[in-house]
Amino acid sequence: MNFALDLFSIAAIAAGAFFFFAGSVGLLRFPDSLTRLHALSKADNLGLGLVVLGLLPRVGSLLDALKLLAIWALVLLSGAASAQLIGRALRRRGGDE
Amino acid sequence: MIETAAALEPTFGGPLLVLAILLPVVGVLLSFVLGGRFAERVALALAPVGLVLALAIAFLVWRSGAPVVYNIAGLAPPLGIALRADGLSGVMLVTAALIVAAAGFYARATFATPEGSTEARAPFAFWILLQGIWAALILLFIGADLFNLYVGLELLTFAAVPLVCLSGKPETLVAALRYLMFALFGSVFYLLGAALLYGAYGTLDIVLLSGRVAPLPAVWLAAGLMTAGLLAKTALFPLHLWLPPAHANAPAAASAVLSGLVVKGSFVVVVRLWFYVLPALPGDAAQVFLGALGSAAILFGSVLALRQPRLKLLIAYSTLAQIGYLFLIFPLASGQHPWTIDGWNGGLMQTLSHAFAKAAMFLSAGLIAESLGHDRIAEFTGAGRAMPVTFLALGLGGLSLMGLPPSGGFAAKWLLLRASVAAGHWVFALVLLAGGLLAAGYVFRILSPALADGSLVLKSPPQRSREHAALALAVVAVALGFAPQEFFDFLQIGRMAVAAQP
Amino acid sequence: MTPSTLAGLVGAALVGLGLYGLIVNPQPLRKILAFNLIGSGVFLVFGIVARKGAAAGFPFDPVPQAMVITGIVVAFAASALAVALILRLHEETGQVLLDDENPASLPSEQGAGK
Amino acid sequence: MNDFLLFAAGFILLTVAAGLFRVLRGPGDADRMMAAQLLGTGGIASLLLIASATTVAGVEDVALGLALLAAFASVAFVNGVATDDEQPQEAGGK
Amino acid sequence: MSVLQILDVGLALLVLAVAVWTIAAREIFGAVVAYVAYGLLLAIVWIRLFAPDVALTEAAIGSGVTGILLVTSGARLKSAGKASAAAKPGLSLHLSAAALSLLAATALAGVILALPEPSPTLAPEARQELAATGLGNPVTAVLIAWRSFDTMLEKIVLLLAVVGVWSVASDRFWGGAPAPLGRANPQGALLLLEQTLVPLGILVGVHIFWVGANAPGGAFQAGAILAAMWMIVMIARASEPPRVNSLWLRLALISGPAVFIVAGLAGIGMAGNFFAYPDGFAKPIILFIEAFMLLTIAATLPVLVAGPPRRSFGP
Repeated sequence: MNFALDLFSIAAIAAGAFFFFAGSVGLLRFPDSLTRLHALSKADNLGLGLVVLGLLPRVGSLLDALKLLAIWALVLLSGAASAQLIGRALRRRGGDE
Repeated sequence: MIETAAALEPTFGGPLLVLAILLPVVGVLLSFVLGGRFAERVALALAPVGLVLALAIAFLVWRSGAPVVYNIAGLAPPLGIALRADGLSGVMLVTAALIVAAAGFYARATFATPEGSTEARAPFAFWILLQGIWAALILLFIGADLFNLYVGLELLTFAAVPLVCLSGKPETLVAALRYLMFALFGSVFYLLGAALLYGAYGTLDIVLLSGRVAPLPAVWLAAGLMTAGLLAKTALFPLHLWLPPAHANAPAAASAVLSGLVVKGSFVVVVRLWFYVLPALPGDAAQVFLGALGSAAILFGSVLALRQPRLKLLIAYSTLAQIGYLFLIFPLASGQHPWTIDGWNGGLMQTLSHAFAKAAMFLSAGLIAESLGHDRIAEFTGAGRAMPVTFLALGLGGLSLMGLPPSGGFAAKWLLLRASVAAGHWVFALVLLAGGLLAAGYVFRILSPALADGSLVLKSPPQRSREHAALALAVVAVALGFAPQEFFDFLQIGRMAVAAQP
Repeated sequence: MTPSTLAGLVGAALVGLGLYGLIVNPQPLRKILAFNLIGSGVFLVFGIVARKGAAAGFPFDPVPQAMVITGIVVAFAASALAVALILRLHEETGQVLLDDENPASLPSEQGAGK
Repeated sequence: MNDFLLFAAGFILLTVAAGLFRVLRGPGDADRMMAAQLLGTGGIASLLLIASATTVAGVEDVALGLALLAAFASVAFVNGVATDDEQPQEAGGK
Repeated sequence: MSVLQILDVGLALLVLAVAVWTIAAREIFGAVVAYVAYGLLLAIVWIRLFAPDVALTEAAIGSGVTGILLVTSGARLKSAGKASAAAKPGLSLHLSAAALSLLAATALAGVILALPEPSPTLAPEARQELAATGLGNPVTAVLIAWRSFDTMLEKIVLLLAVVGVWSVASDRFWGGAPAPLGRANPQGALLLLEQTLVPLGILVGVHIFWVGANAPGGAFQAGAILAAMWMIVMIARASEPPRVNSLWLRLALISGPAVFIVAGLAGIGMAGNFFAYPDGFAKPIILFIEAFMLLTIAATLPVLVAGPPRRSFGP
């Protein structure tokens, strides 16, 4: 049982790390700001979500588990909003950057 | 060490130390909430109470002949914070209370809330900041924990810097910003030194540290960092760049407090550091170096003061020189020599007499600038006759700066001279004499046109009561020259360099 | 090399770096950033002292940690005061440099006597 | 298992650090903000991983605070840039 | 070398690299973004030093709130910065500054490596006294019980900073309000954040305050988080910076130190010493003081960021 949970953790965290990797690559390689924004918001939210998922079996209490989920929710919320804000700012400037 | 154990025990009257700090702190809070005219009323009402508290503490120190000690929350150091008042604290507390009261009395005319408005910007800020400076100084004079002193130093910075630019003119803003940068640099270096001392000894209490310090690299580096930081705050040459514009551009009442008291706050902390925390260090070379910087400051500041066209700038540059004298205390009062008593007394006497003399001169300069509409020295012809009391205060302050008898400045310089001759530090003796001559030169530069015959139309005559505030301070500066032997014995109370001697 | 030693070295480097920035950067806002770097370096020194003082079941000595918290708050207040001065200076004169031969302070020689 | 968590934390830090290259290069302010955002999320992830491996008490609360502040920083950045754009209009409207 | 050590070294290098960028960046905005990122990385370093209380404070105040302060003012200065960036210090200054900094850093590093280990500590004394306070978090005990005098005076420092910031206003605006923090027409996303993130944030802030007695957290950290939430509300223009002569604002700004002093004075009657807490009542009194400190910090930080009054009217 423990082994299975560990395996689950490892798989989820590894997948999360991969999404971070993908996000960074996107940020570095994509040609313009809007597509970079796209890469960023998809990748980092999924990345953190998978890491949180992987850590869930390791927490001590229900409250800690809730906190982990809340962290993810907060990052999702702020990520979505700030992506929107940055996108608007870019469009106002003509997206020429 | 019996001395150390005794210095850690709370004594009778210790609660007064907390009250002395809390009084202006409560004043700040009340003034902030009530605002408007209440800020002024609170500050002026608390000044005499604070003076009584300061006198009471000094009296207790004098009567017991030993420091007054209080452990906050009843928790002894190292985990708790102690407050300790000795002879040095006693005289500085009284000095601060007197000068703050005089400056406040003087400032009523400048910083009154105008009729018809409930609150105005400059008065609101001035009265709160004045009390803030006062609280910070009291803390610096009686604090016994190096981190608590850090908070005190920051309190002083935050209260002093905005005073410089109360007028809002661009040049005052530049001066305030430069002052802030130097002060912040000073605090952060001081804090770094404190961190190293804590890392080496696990306490920041002055008495506990003094029993533990040994000449380790960490202690040397901490001493160097803290000293450098404090010198920047005290404006000792060559870290003085910020002082002349800041002190010359501030409103007169603020300049009096800044020049007379604020630089002494960080100076007292340097004294605590070298004479109370680090007497165990074989620091002769460092002490002589501080004395050499002081000497350079005396000559440099005096020469520049001679060349200033404006009165307030001249007085500000003279502060640079007079700060230099303070630092002669380090080579002349350290170690275990017979002359160190003279060196210590001379250094403290200089601290006190300069505080009163300089505050008196800045208040007078403010009156002159208001009455003449300018402070260009070359155009003072006949001013002495038009406003005699003001120039009397200015002249008496100048007398003390020159070190002519009878004055506190004379007593200070005489003691320092005697100590440097006894110690064989001939260079310091020569600098003391040269500094006196240069001071005579710049004081003469102010007074000679003013006393010359000439007709002068005042824009407005100076207010009698304000002239008297300046004169009272100048008289105290002179009267210090008549201090009896008991006064000098008082200054020695709790001097740890002596206590630490076998 | 323990994490606390490493953090101490980082702290030392940050102090040096901030000092350099404080001296060479003419823009006051950048000076504030540099000052904050020095500050965090100093706090790290407190931090390693606290960590090395682990005892009695505490993984750290709480006293230096509390000092850091006080220090951080004070450093923020300092930044805020400096920023207010800089912005006001900018409003008054349009200039933001502190170290050039201050054009803003020239009028003082003639004007302050008023 | 702990080594794996730490390895993952290091890997995530490394990749987002590479993203930080954007902060260095820009070209626009928006790119800088995105890089900071990525670093924020990655930092929280590695913080959680490190905490899980080294058992420091109370780290969840720290991460919770960081998550809130990451959002706050983005808002502040966007606002700071936008204020700059609109300053003339604001001044004219008053 | 274990994985953990490699991670530590990598983290240290990363912190230094971002710090270098903060100093070297050509534009102020880039430098500020780097500084905020730096604060985040530093928070991880603090976790590695077993200092979660500091980590939270550093992230919240050291980088978060300082970041918004600098980014707001940087935006206001941006036009000026371009115009007057000409004055570059000379090479000799660069070299001497570099030499001085290198010397300072090297000496410091040498001394730090030579510090005694295990170093002298107050942890045993703290352990012994902690029981009397009823608290579980020794850092909170240091701040509010044993070195409470420092903490109270530090609140006065904050208050004087507020007076200093306000004092640079124009006379005609005195009594009015600072300029709005946000733009005239906030966007939808900002409103969404204001409506969802802020309530969550307040919840988190209250939680961090509450656990602070026994776990990492407390008035400083929670106050900073609440302050950040209030600033988001102001950026979204759902509320405006208050007038400087508002009595409520002024009461909020002094309530922390005022309650602290009242409790401190009461200590002499109840426990025989200033700032001492009577046995058995220490924890409730400490929490009571902390609640007002929370209010004061949450009010002070945004007021400092908002700056001096710039309008003669206000909300």
